[in-house]
Amino acid sequence: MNPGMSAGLNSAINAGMAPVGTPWFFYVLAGLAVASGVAVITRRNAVHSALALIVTLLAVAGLYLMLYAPFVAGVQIIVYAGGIMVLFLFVIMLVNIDRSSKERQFNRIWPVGLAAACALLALFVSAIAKGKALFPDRMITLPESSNTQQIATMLYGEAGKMGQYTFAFEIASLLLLVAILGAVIMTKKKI
Amino acid sequence: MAEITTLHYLVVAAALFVLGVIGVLTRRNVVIVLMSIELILNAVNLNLVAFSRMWGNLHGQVFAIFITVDAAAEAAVGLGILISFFRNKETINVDEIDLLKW
Amino acid sequence: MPNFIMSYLDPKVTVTPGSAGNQFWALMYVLIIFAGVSVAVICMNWIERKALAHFQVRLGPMRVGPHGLLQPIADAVKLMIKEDIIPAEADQFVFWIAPMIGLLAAFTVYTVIPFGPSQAVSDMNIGILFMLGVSSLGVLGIVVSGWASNSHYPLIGALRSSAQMVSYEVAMGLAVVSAILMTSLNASGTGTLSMIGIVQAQQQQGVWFIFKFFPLGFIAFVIFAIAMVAETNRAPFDLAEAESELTAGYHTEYSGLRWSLFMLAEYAAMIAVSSIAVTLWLGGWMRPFPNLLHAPAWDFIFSLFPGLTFGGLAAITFIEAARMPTQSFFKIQRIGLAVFAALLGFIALLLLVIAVAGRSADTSVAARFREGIDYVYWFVLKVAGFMYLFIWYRATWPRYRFDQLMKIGWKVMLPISLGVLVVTAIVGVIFS
Amino acid sequence: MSDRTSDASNRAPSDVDRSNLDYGTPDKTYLDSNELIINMGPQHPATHGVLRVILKLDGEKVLGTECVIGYLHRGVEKIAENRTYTMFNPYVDRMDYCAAVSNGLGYCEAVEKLMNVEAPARAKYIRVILTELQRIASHQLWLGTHALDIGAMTPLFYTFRDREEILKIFERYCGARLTTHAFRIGGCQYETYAGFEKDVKNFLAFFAPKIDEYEALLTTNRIWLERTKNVGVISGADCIALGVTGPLLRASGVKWDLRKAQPYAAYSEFDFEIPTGVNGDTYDRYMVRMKEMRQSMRIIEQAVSGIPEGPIMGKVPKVIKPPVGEIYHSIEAPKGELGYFIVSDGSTQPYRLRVRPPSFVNLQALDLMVRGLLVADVIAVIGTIDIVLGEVDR
Repeated sequence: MNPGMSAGLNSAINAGMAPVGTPWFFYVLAGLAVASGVAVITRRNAVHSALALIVTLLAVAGLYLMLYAPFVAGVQIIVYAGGIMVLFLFVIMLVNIDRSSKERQFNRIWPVGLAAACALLALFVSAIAKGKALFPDRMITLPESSNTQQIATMLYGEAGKMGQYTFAFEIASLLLLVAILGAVIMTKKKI
Repeated sequence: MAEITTLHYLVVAAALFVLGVIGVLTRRNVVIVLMSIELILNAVNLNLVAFSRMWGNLHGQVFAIFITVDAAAEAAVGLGILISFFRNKETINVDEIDLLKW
Repeated sequence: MPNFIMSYLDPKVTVTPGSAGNQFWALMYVLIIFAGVSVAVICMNWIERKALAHFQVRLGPMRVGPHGLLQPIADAVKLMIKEDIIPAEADQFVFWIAPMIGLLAAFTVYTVIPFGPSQAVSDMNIGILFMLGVSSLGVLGIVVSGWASNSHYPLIGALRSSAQMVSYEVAMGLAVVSAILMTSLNASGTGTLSMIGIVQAQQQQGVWFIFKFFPLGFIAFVIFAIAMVAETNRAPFDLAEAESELTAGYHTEYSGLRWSLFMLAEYAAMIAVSSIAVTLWLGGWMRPFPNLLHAPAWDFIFSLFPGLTFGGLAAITFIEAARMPTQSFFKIQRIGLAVFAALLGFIALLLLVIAVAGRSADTSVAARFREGIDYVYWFVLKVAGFMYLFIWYRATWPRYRFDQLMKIGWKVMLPISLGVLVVTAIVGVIFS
Repeated sequence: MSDRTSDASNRAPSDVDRSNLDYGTPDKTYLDSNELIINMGPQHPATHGVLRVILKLDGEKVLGTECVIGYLHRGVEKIAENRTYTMFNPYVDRMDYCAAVSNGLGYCEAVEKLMNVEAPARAKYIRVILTELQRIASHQLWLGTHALDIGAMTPLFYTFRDREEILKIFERYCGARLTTHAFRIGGCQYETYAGFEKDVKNFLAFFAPKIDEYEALLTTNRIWLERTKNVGVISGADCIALGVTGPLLRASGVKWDLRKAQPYAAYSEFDFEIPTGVNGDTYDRYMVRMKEMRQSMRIIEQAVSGIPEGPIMGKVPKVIKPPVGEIYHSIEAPKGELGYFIVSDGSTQPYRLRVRPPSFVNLQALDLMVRGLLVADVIAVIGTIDIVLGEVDR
């Protein structure tokens, strides 16, 4: 990157140029994420659910941006919203949607499931309430402009040196390969 | 308005996680169950990234990327299973998947 | 004048309004870009119809306004007052929202397109990633519209286009990566994803990436140029809306304003992907030979180009007005064309005045204006070249079949782009 | 409709299993055992009129087709029974309205043969010139629409621009451009206008570079090759079994042209070749038609330079009353063998008139040609068969 450029950026950020309206942005995005999350699990029609999930994903990507994680946000948009959700919509179109949206939507043990989820919620609430003091009041500012480089350094390492996560990264690529093979084998009628 | 702290993000993540769990445990439609799993993974990712900012290093973000990779693999395989299942049984309801073979 | 307006006109500011936190100018840029893209789509509509007509030995629109200049406006009015039909069996909500998704995706991309080093809404440090991601959201609108129409032809069109766009994104992404790789060939060894940073890297290395490591950059560029045609569903890859096969593909059931939103999104997406190509390989806003012909005199000569272009257009329009038939029927048209020519001439004069006034490399507002006009002019000129290519393709080539399209995407483009990426990396390591 | 297809299926080669043409219920999905049924036409931009093709698809793969025809049925054959021979003559123009002159030639020659009269030599030459011009015009129309179906827009406008010149010659000759009614039983109604030869020669000079222009756009175009090579392959044996004639038959390697096989009009006096293909695919059919246009130009050139003087009308009575009997006469129309079977009961009206339209018979091959191909190929194959629905439905 152009040194003058990044210097300008950093100076702009360090000059106390706090991102504007942060609380508002946060509440809007969080509300959007949770509301469309509710829509995901309650819609009868799977396409509506998928659209709601896309909204959730984009809102979460916005939250990542607010957390100074632009690269993760970009990956979220490309992989999740652009890739995985298209796959979901593709499959929804292939399977018979008309019939299943007229049927019963929840399985018979739904009270049990709901109870378990409520128990989980209670656990979360108590954990958050108890551990509240652990968290600092102010969040620190990460260097946004070098975010990608830092992640790359962790994944691939510096010149001539393996990074902290290089091995895990290779394993992940293997995982993807296996997933590709698995998906092909499972969906093909005759191999 | 108060400043947004890590805690705020954790609350959102917890809400998304619980919503995902509810979806997985109660819905019949496999597609929606898979989408609920994506919700859960996103909640986890949000947590990781929030912690990453709290501690001031990027390990959380790297983990979030790994989880995204995992989610892609899971979606591909899950939907592949779904299609081959649908082809054989002509249903996509979880509670009708009750045989180990067909 | 308030400080927040003047501050950005200060030549010392070298960052985009978004990065400088200047919300007023960011808003202004958003409005200018939105209006500009809409106008560009309207112009593109007219030019495509005229150019296509002249390719095909016909005249194209001639009735509405002189040489059909008002035809796009007439079309827009017609589409707006047309009845908005939603099929009875369609999913109303999804049917309603589908065109919006495509349009939003197409327009959001423009927030990171750099028309100049500081002439952009914002300079995201993940700019190119953001662009690819958001432009890939456009496929959602197409898929969902095909499904919501509840009809066979749109469904097939939607399935086709989703498969097509997802496949070509892979080759496109790899080609982009090989260009990004070239940005890291500097002293510090770090590249950039920022759109502005990419152009500045080309400036520093003194070469457009299309000519870097010839022919590697060129191959990557060609891969991108093919993939972007497929990505925008244009001929010869317009299978999603193949009118001879699927009547109109995914927007068969759409009419009126909603249909025009699809068209708007398509043309906006065309301009957006062309902008990516220009930014990555053709030096973005840079004028030809910025390093070789580097002197104030050369700067001045090149800064005359915008004015001369408009002057040329005005001259052509004047000649056309003079060549109009002399019947009284054409009188109004002739006057209209002459007024249009006068308008173009006025713009040309204005641009020339700015170029002359800002010729000294001082820090006056005029110099800043002249610089900005130069940047935007060269950028738009390059994009316009791509737009012409889109029309040319459409006039020349038959349409690919679906399996052939997929074969090309996966078996030809993907291996080549992967190979180019690897070779670029190796060559980059060797030569730096 | 079903009778007709089952008729065709009885004659179809046995390697295609037609017994499974069960179209099921369209509600089901199409993942594995269930197929997608698509109704292509009668209102579809690429079915060349009002052809309706019911496609059974697996994804995009065509499992079977059924043609539903009759949307343009006007009862031409029945009309013939209620008109005198002379009155019926204009009706034949309305069958293949893209090649009206050829239709008229076939009808007039059939009635002449029935009455045992012969048109004078000059009339025959005029007939050959106009019919060959019509063949070029018909192939031009085919080329433009076929290319448009495959996605190339531009050739359509080029061919229509050049077809205009032919129509202008028709217009000057007989006053009509499309449904010309150029010939009469026993010869021609009109003497050639002053400058007819010059016009035709000018056209030949004008048109020769234009064919090269079409070929420059398409013949070596990579996408065109990919879209047409090995698409809609049909063997010569299958063609013969299905009764397919014309360029389709010749593209499959069978050298059969009625102009050579049983010469009519003045064709025996001209020197020309029968272009044939090898593979019987869409590309070969394209090449055969392109070559045919060049051969037609050759014929026209010879005919125009050798046109004899003399009368243009043979010795035909005022009231045409053929003797009792029946006749089958066929000519090589642009689309294939166009036959007229006329049964005469000695009155002024035919007792029964039956037309053997090339488009209708050739359309039978559609199902055989598109099985296993994709939807896009169906369009290409419909285009390459070169149907005119006016002729299919009559």
